[in-house]
Amino acid sequence: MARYVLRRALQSLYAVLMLLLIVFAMTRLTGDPTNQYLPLSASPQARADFAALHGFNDPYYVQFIHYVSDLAHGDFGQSLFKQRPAMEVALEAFPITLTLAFFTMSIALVLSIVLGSLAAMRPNGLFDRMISPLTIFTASAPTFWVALVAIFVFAMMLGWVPTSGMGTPVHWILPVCVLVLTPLGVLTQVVRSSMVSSLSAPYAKTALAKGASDARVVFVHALRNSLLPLITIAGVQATGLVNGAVVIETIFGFPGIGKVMIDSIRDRDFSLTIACILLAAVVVYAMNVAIDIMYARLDPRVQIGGEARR
Amino acid sequence: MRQMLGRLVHDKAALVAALYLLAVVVVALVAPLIVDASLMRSNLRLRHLPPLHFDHGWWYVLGGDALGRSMLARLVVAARTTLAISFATVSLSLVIGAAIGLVAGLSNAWWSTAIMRAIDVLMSIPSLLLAMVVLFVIGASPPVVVMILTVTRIPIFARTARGQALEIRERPFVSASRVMGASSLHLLVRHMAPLALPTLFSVAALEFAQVMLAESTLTFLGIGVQPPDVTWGLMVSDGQRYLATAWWSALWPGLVIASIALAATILGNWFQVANDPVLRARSARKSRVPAAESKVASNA
Amino acid sequence: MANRLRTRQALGATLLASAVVLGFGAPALAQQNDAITVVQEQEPDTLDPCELTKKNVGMVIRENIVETVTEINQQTGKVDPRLAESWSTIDDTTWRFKLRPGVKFHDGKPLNAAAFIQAFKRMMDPNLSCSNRVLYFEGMGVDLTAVDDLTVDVKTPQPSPIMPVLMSMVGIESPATDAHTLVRNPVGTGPYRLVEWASGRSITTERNPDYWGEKPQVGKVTYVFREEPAVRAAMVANGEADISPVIAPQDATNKDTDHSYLNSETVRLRFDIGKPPLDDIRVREAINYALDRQAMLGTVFSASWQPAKNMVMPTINGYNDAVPFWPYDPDKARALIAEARAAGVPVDNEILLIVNNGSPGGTEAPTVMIEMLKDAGLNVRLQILESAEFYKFFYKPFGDGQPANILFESHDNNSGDAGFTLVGKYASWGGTSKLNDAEVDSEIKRGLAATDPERGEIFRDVFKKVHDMAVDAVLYHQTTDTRIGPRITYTPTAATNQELQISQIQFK
Amino acid sequence: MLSKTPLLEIDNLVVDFETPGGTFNAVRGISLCLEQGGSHAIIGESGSGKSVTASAIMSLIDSPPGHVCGGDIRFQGRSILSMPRAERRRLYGRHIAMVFQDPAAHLNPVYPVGWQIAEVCRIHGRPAGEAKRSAIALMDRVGIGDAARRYHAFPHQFSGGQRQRIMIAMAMALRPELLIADEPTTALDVTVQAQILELIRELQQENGSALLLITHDLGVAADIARTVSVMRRGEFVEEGTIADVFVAPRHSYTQKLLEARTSSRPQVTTADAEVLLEVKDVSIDYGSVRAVSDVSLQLRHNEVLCVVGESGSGKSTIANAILRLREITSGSICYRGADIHKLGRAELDAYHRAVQAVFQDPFGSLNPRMSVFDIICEPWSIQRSVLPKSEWRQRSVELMESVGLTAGDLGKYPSEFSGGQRQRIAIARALALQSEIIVCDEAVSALDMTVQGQIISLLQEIRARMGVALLFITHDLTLVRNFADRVIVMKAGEIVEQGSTEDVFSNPKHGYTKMLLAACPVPDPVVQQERRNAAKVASGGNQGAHALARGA
Repeated sequence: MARYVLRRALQSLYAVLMLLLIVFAMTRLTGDPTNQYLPLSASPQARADFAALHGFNDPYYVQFIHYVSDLAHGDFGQSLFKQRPAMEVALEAFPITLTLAFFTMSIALVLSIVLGSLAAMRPNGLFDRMISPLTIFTASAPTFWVALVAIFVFAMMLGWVPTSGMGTPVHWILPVCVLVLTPLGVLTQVVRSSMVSSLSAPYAKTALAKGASDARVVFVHALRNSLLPLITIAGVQATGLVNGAVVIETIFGFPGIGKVMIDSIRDRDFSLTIACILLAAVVVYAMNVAIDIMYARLDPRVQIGGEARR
Repeated sequence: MRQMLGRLVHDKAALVAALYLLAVVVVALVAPLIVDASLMRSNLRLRHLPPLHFDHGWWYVLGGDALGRSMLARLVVAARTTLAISFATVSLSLVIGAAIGLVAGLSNAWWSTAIMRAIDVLMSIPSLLLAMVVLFVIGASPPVVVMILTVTRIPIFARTARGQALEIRERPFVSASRVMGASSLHLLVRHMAPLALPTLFSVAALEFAQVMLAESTLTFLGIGVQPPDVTWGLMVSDGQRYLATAWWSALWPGLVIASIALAATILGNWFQVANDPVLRARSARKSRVPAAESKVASNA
Repeated sequence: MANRLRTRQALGATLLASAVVLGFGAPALAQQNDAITVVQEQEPDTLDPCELTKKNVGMVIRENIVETVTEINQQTGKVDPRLAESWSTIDDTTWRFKLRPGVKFHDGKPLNAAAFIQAFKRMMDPNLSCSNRVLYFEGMGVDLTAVDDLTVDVKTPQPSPIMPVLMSMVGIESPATDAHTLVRNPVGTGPYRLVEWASGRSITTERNPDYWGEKPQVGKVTYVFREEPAVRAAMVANGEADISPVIAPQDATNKDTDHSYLNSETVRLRFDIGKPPLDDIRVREAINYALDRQAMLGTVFSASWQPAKNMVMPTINGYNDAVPFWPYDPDKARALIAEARAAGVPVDNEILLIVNNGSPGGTEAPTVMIEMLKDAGLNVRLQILESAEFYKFFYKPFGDGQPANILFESHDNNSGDAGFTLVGKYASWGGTSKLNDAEVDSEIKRGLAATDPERGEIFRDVFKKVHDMAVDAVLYHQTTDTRIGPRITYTPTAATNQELQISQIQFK
Repeated sequence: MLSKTPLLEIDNLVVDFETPGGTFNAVRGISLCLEQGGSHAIIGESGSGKSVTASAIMSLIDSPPGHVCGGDIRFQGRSILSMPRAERRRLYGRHIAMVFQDPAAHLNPVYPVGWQIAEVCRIHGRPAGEAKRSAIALMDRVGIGDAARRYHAFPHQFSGGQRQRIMIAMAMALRPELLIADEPTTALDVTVQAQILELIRELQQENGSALLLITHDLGVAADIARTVSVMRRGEFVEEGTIADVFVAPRHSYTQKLLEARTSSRPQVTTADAEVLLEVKDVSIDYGSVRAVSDVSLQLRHNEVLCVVGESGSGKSTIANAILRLREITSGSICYRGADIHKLGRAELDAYHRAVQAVFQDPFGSLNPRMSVFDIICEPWSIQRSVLPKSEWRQRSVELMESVGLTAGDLGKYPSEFSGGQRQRIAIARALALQSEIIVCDEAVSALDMTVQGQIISLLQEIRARMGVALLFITHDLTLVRNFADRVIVMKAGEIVEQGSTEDVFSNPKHGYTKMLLAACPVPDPVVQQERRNAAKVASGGNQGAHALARGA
């Protein structure tokens, strides 16, 4: 297992380098940040000084070499806008997004398993017919719109929860609920359809032939098999949460990585953008490894990295 | 084709979804004929006209927007751009992604793995950020939005297509074809693509909705489609500012997006089931072809 | 088994981390009696005193934590004393400032001439890239010398009649402040001192018990940041915050809590005067006639905005009230365009209307304006740009390939003097000026060197001149909507755009 | 004795399936009575309704679309169909147990096998510890070696035979009064089949259970059952004791079933014909595993050469190597003297034209999205020079007719055909290029017995008419007796015996060949009894069978 993780880490290193090159190229394409940082009346001399100070007038490849060599020394560069080390800013923001994502995914997983299983027990039954359109609907409403409506209704009209911010656990209710809708909808669909096929799989018949109860067939035999497609899609959804988090964090004033990233792009704060994306990528790759390992734990037929577990 | 239509008529939900989508497409196509140019002009007197009143003609039945333009007329006109963007995005990413995935799936060579790793890298960049960067550089216009959304959607199709290809290439008829001396191109065109397409199409149906959402989120973040072009996403994004004063300005386009997504998803699910004899047999009260009967009724 | 244990530990650690993120170090929802919460648009990037003219920074520290040498009185437009008790001219190029005695920084160090000079030098350090330096003092060659412990002489190579005004931009921080980096923990002399900056969440300040002036009512201030205007408005309505200095006009629906004030900003359409068809005065006049400034008020722009005729507020020295408003006359606009077309002006050339995203009026205002311009017979296309791209059109050097454009811009002058505005907007060397007119240039130069009342006369002439040349379409003086919660009273002024003096807030 | 309640009574059972084409009557009023300790077989081909009957007893019919709409099923006098669900659940697993056809699919892939065996005991109230102990004991009993350790292994870590042993252990865990075995040996090799049948018989006797066997294989029925019902299209056409039915079948369908394999072989002499294909010392590795080692064989013009072996013997690997679907590790394969791995572009095309294939899976070997016409024409669309497009239509009609289908079938799609018909289409496609060699890789294994006979006859006819050579790969030795000219027997990647069909069948030299011949059950209870005893001796009794099972 340890060897496998190590090998995956090395593979990811190549991917991260490739990513770095792409992101670096993209950020440089967005243009010179000088105007963003210097005010209207700054003299051409001040502009040139600023560009020279931060190396923006070097050719791109020189900038890249500088960047990578700094990186090799563990220096992710300085955030221009925040005037602090970029990685420090990114690391500060990251736990918030991770927590947001953790709660969102946990709730989405638990609820989707319950709802999806119930819907799958009686395909085309009343519950199934209700839950499917509902989940598709929740998954297809624009997040920002749902967020604002939710603030309007639950915070302003009903006053149940605060409008925004992240002071107390109560503050997390609304953002998590809004963010959960998309993965919940998608995952419920996944659980439902894989559950339907698991329930009609031969091993479910074997279980029935053993005299197992319906609940046992659903929650012991079918569920474990349905978890496999679920965690695959859940992984994709979790990756996509960063997108949702950008919107949610902007609206609810959560100082998470999504907001930092988007602000950094707006501010042409290159080092910060790259630090954030690298951090996000590392987490995505780590999650992929975790999912592979989890997959192998859930499905004994799967061998991680081609080596047998036993 | 007739068989598919027959199956469609059997599934009421899918039929309604298909008819709804068809209606929307027709409306989008004839939009220039039915929407008078004057309806698209600002009319500040009718600013935020409440909906469900007929005082200003039935075009204003859904109310007026912040410039007093008919919500209904704008929805109709926006249908054209929105559907065009979504359709172009989905079909482009379908074609490109499927091509990449199928080719990568056909071969075991190192470059096949390399392509898929590159796709993984692409997938690990949050798509919104990718979109932002590019849209900042080039500026937002429908073709650019299509381009960037296409890039972010390609991995899904490539992965699906590759998975399909890996499965299909092991089937005996592919071996039979190889035994006849078939080239890779022949295998790709005659066997892989036709068999992978139904799955890809149903993924495309689901993606259709996601693209509309992504487009509206871009607009919300201020980098999507710009006026005078109008999309439902733009309307939601414009309208959300007036949530407290004119709730309808974001509600209608939001509902349209969600309902299209719902219809596309239903149709996508149906398409997948209708094309897979096994799934078809499983899904209760749906059609099974006669030859499958013996399989179900016996020991398979 | 070992694996399972590890999994459990990992899970435990995650939950613990979540608990930390969730629960602790959080400001309580309920307010203390003398504590208030201020909700702002954007979190400041730094709290360095030398950046206090940046809006985000200034809103928190200016006159709260860090005090300036002088202060502009928003009622009278005059310069009031703050840390300097008085000032006078010694000769043409020297001003003498006398500092207030007995003032102490939050760290206990005394305010004196040395501290003033050190703070000023720190601000002028090119390695710090303070916006104050770049914005107001770059290239002026200001030289400070201590006369005695509380007296400082300020010398400039050229006469600088507005030095007391400029000194309202200069904050004085403790001499212990790090000279090499921008700081996040400013130490000043103000009525409040920084307690905590929980990055990304909030900034907390509390009353300075040793303040030299009057003791303010508010004991503790929490600043939080929400980008969505609707959310800011909702927070005050919900009692989660006491004041939101800026809310969106469409959210300003409650007369009891929402106040609008002229924020010293003026908006105009800047014409790309060198490129056809905008090089023709008939076309420029036509645009001015084509815009229905009245109709846009209360619809796409806030109803409290005021039609403008100069690029500065009426309270600014140099404002020319004799300049006429451009009337809405679509027929005349069409006639002028037709005339220009007949004279061979390429009026059908496409003109871009360039708007910064997030500028007031959203996408709706430019949409309406384009309709009006199209009615007049012009071919205008909207281009909404995100800031960095917008600046490429806004600032010099303008790229060669830029197409003919009209740029929707907003300009802020709360200095009391029109000099900045005229240089920036109309002088050939102005950073955002498209005009290159020798006569206007020399007039501006003459005005800058003059003192009142001659200075005001010259500036008024320039405003008249650029109006007659239809250099631009000046549109409105902007207002800002502020939502003030029911617990407190506060009267916003033009300065509220730049600063929020907590000591001016009172409990009901 | 007459007053005693029978263990299982099926009384005029009717099961219908709803389809868009109308109601499909899967079971049409069958009745059956099984005494305590009895053993009964239901014989029938695909679609006859025999498995539906078993499912009905176990309440496993998918509903919808299927439902029992008449008759009754009584167990020990109590109606199963009208029992409350909870009560029924207490019956299943404890009093009635079932062994399914495909153990790979019917074992839950994600749980250890021991856990799954113990689950039966736990469901029916045994404490967990006891359940585990008895599961290990059961695994040991059914011949899974090292049971305590393999308790924790997962289904995929066992061979097909072992998986079926586990299924049987699961079924017999609580010593049920009735064991239903639905095609318990269909997917297994003949030697393994013999062992499994032996195991079922032993356990049945140990526990005194009654056995209801569902099978399509008359030999299996003859081996294990005392009474039999022959089922066709949802009805019993003939019932009685095995001895009566098999020795003196009254119904024509039963007679047809019994005759299915007794077609006669036309005498063709090929011993001195030209050698088309020569495989010389070929070895093939899968990773580090040697699948085929040093195999040599020759295929002559118009010859039928059968390669027989059980799963894992390397027979299909050889076929794939000949078809150039798999690379060889060493040795050479020559077509008319030329090494097929050293052919130029044109020669390679010629080789592709000369060698065609028919694969096992009739559902997989035709692209479901192509019409039959497109499928038949595919060879010509790949090998453009063979036939001008204008003649495709006419030629495809000829081909269809030559395999017993009609021109009208050309417009249809594969899903509209039965398995046998699909194999005919595959054969027609293989004939399209007028090949010299057709490689049939288990081409009839997936078909019903009567259909197998038809396809073999068709191949014989084609061979006679068109002069092709057939390389026929199969695991079923009895199948080739009246068909092959020469037989090659493979085991574990090596050829253990080869020779003319007569020699191999009448005078097998290698022990393995003898075992293969003995293991294959014949539909004659008396003969089968003798063969079984002989096989026991040949393999060294029960221990030998267990040892084999471990290796399988």
